[in-house]
Amino acid sequence: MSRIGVFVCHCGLNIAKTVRVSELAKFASTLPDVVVAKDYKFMCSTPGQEMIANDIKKHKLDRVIVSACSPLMHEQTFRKVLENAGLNKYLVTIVNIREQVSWVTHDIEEGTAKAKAVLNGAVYRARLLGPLTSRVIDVNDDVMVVGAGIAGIQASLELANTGKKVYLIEKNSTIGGHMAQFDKTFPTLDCSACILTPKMDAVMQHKNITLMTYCEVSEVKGFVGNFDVTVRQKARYIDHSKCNGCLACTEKCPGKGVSEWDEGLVKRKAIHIPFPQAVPQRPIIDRDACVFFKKGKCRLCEKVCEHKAIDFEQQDTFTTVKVGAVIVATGYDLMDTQPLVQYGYGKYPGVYNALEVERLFNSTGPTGGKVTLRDGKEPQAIAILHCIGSRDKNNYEHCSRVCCMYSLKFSHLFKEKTTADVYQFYIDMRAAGKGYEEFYNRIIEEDVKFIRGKGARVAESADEPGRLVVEAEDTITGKFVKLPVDMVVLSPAMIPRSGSKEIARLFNLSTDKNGFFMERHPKLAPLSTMSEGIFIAGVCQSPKDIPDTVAQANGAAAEALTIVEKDKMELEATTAMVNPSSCCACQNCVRVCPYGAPFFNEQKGVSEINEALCKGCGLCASVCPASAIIARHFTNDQVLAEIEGLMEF
Amino acid sequence: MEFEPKILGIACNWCTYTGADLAGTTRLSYPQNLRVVRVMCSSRINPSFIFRAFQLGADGVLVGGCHPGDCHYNTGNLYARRRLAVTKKILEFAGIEPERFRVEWISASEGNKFAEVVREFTEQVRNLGPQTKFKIEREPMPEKI
Amino acid sequence: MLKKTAINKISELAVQLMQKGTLIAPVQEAAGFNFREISDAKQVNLNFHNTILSPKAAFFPQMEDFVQYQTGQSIMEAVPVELNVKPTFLFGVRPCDVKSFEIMDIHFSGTGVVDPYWRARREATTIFGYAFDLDEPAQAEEFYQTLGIGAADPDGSDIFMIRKGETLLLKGITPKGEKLLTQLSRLADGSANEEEYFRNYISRGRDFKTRYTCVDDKNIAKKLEDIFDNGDFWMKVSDACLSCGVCTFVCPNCYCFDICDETLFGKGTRRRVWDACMFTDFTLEASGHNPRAQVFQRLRQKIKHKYSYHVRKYGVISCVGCGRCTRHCPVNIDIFSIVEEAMTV
Amino acid sequence: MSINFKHIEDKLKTEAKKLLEQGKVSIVLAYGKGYDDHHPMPYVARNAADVGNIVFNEFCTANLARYLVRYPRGTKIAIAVKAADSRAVIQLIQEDKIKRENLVVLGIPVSGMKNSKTGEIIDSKTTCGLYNPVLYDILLGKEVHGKSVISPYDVLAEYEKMDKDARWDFWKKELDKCIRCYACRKACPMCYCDPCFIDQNKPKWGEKSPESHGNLMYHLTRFHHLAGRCIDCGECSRACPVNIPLYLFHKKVAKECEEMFGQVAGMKIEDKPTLVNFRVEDSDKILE
Repeated sequence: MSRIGVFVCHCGLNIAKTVRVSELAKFASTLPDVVVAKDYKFMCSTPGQEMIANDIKKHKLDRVIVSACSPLMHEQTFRKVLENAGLNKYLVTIVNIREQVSWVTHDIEEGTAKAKAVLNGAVYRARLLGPLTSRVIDVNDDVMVVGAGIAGIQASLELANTGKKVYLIEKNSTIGGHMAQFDKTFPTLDCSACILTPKMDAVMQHKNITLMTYCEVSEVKGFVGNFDVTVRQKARYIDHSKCNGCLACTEKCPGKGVSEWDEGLVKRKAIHIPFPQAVPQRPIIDRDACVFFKKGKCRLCEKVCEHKAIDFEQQDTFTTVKVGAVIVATGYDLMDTQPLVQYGYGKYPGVYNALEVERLFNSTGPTGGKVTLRDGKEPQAIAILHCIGSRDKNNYEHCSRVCCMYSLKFSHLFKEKTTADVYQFYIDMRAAGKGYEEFYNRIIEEDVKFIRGKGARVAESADEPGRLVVEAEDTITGKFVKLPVDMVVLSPAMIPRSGSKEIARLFNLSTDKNGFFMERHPKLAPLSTMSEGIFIAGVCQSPKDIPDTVAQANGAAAEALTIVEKDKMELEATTAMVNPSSCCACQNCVRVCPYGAPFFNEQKGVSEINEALCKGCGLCASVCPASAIIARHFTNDQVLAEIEGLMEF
Repeated sequence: MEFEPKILGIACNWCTYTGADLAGTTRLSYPQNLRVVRVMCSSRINPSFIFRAFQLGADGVLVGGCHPGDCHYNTGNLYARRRLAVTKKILEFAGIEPERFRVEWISASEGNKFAEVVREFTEQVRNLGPQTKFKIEREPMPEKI
Repeated sequence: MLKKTAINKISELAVQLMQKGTLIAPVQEAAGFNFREISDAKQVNLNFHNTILSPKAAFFPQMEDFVQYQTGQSIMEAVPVELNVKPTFLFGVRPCDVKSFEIMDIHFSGTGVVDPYWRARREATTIFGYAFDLDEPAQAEEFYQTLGIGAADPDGSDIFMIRKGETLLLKGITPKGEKLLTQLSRLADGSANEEEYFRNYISRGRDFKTRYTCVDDKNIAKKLEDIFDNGDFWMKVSDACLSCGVCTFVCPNCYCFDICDETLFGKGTRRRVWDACMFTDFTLEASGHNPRAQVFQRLRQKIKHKYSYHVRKYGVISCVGCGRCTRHCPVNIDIFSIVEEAMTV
Repeated sequence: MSINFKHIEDKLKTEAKKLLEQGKVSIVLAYGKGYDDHHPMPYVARNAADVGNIVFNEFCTANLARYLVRYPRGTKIAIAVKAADSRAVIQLIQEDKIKRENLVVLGIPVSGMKNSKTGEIIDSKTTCGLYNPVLYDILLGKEVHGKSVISPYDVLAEYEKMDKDARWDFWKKELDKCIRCYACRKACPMCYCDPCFIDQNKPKWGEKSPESHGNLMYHLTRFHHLAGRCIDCGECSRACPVNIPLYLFHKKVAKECEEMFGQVAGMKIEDKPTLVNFRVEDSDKILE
């Protein structure tokens, strides 16, 4: 037998206009176990809260029902009230008579009747509620950062500077990410390498950062505060503990592979470092390009290596790292534009994608910084096509956000390095960022030709063999444009890095329809995810420029810090548990849980739930045929009782 | 008097319940026949809740969850989809009009859709008339009580 | 006084009984015959060997409402459900089943604690016993003769009935039965010849063989007690047992029940429903401990209760050999085969 | 198509004896003599001497897979299975109730089995209608060729075309007969929960007394629990003392599951039970 207090809020006229609140309170007082029922103008106000607190004491209440706005609004407020009054905070029930009753009807009769029905449901449920205890767990104070582009580097450095130990995981053999491929950055046109390489070096030198390059996350276990992340160190075939980075091996190597770093524009050695400033300065062997791996003999590198660092027998190794929080900053890829056959990428040598062009500008790039076409000639006319695959309902609906600006940057650099005419084919020019509009204005002054119209097709010129023709509709003049050019630059959609699906699976992240990781809340929690303790930063969340990425990285570092700064943390109490005497060992719970919280205890022959992993969704409880699983706060009997209460009137 | 159906709604906390709140915040009116139970995820819904709701006198049951792929718990609603599909087939073979049971994916931003679904479903159930097959007839209590 | 009626006129007799009170008689259903309260006299059908469910439900229905209550108020209010028993005629009960009522009386009124529901129904009921057809061999599952019950035993019946071709002979056995017979105008008087037939039939019934030869029930009780701890034996005989409740629910002598509260919208009924010692949760304690967690323990309990404990306590086996448990066991377990096997251990 | 039962019985005995003597298994689940030839019983042979008690005839219908979960995990068991029974074994392996390596499956290809209570021939009307076991280590006898002329779902046509009110009347009448002896769930190889949901007091899913609504709750929920798991052996219906045609409902649910999810229960060891599984590409159409 419980003692329930019911508190009906007027919410000014928000509720009182379409629900007769005093009648509702009177009705409540007739319901089973209700010992006091009151209505008040603003229950969430200080006097309202005091009234509840006083009544809890005066009437020895052990359940409180607040009939007011949505629980998503004020549940926490009233939980506090109970806690302060010495009651377990889970004993409050919020009845939503504003958002789901008073605001959705104009009829006071209807409103009052529905409010009674839903209140009755709450009374039925409240009688079966029980106190719940939040659990406190120890927190590991290290952090893992996955992805060592500018976001990962920045976040790692920030965390490391606060004294936290950071494990920085990078899939490639060097850190730096896409930013290291750029020549200049918009809108300031400062040299990308000049601002990035000091940071890369700082990572290398930092005593609190454990850099793990050429590594991938292979398994994630555990939960916020206590993750066990298994990392696979891919075989480099070089023992980095012996290698001193003299790079003598790379000179002799006869194997030829495609340079990922230069976007495939040139070849590189089988044993290589991706680029001169790579961090760490230690080579790896590309197995697919290595003559020894392909033909069984060569081993030239082995002969020249004085430190005996070459090891053809090397295998992948696995290490498990314990951390309290994880920042995922896996970045992006450009969309493969080859399937968009109308643009002729991969078919016409004169068609480039944006990253290739970045490399053409760069002094460490395939052309040494000279802008020449694949045949070595300098282009006379260049077209830059915006929004290839993005802002396109047939491919990716999202705007990749940075293309307008880098296209302007390209225009500037083309103008600087060639005598070519530069044309921009754009839908809208988006220059919303600090100094961006100014940059745009500056480029307009530089004799770049802007054609408002999306490039529709790139074809071979019929008149001038070897040249290309860009077709588009100029939406300002309404005329159809056919423009002969030598070079076409495509600005493809930015999409999540290959392998992000796997990352999403490993860390239990949701993704949006394009595969970008979902933030917990688009506005108020843009860096946290639905997986507690996992944060996201940079383009893996959505396309953004370097300043935004760095800002996010700093933010994510701060968020991670709020977790690992504490020794202990409290976990939500609304988790599931197994009643072992009812468990039929069907292991359905183990099969369905998205978080791996239930596990089968062979010894006892029953399932158990690791409550620290449990998020309280209740899926296990509904697939448990024997009703052995109790989803706390949403137990079967509580839900059934609520349904019964809702259906009574 | 016109028949006013009782409709049980079971809504997931993150999408449909929030969407229902949004319908309220934007003052969309819809029929007051729906009474909502909030659960954390549509996958929490045990098929027996639905059988029981009909026994307790529900004329219709509306389940709302996140759109497939958008589940707050990643995959909960994908399990729910299968389980509820089977529930519907069972109701149908037992002789309950399948139109009395409906599952809708309504996101937190779809207040409009929520209101629209409730209007449409209420109308549909109203046209079907009272659900008497599963309903447990309350036995009259002796005078003294 | 012997009365008679044509078998094809039974419905007329039924109509008359229905005017006097409630008639419970065998009716044919999809799965076989069962005793049901008759609403249409034409339903009464005596062309049966025996019913699926025993007639015990006439006195001990599967559900019996005791009180109705309302929860949630400061004082829980409850009112007893009134027992409204009309004169009842239980028609066509086989002799072994009639015997079962006597054994059940021990529990419901013979031990000092009287079950008012059982007694009221028992007192209001006139039993029409009905002899087995002696020209048809006993079924393999039956062993009433083993337990000393004749196929045409009139003991315990108020009126006893024997079928002679297309004629049904009825004879009053108790004063209550005799009195009733005089009131049933639809019945004709039996001839002296038929009187003779009736007497002979009863004595022929005593020699009517069922599957087993007679055994000494006292020895069974003793033997079963001795082998209580013989786990191998009990394990072996219960290997096939599914632990369902069929045997106990069809048994005329199983009387275990559970008390259930069925509440809806705060209003509820406290009722008694049949329970079965074969169910896992029959002995499940609130602590979670279950003294009979295993199938063999439950089957052992069931057999020993009927053939050993009951004998020791009340001097009679709690079984009438009707064979229902064997006949309806999903896996063909035969209770008396187990008893016989136990005797050889 | 005549089955040599004596031959199967002999082979069953030989194999059981071998397995027990070689210590490959500690028990053999088979059939033994009942109180007469028409009523054989499930029988557990624990040593070579027990093997002589094994019988096999057309009345050996019981699905022995039901007993597998009774023994401690890891017990080495040999089990005699007919077609549907082998599907139950597969399903139990899928559900990790038993391990394949702990089993020796003695497959029995057979047709024309008879219900020991009624003497009726059991065919695809009440069962899945397969003749040959889907999974076995040793096949006792020859595979039966040919296929049942009617599909196991043919029997549903009559009920599917019924008006929904008529169908409700039909089920209400049938389920009202239920006396809650729970023979159905106890005979079912897939119903291994103990306690069953209906035995729970908290929550109380349905009325415990044998009344319409409690019966409805028990059976509908049970149908749901067996969705995608029922292997259509028909044991529930044969066990039922009041002849409720439970197999009809189970078949219907199985049919729908097959159509919606493209998977048949108990056919492949590597399958995952359908209702604790999903595919992203499951269509919302299944909810219509």
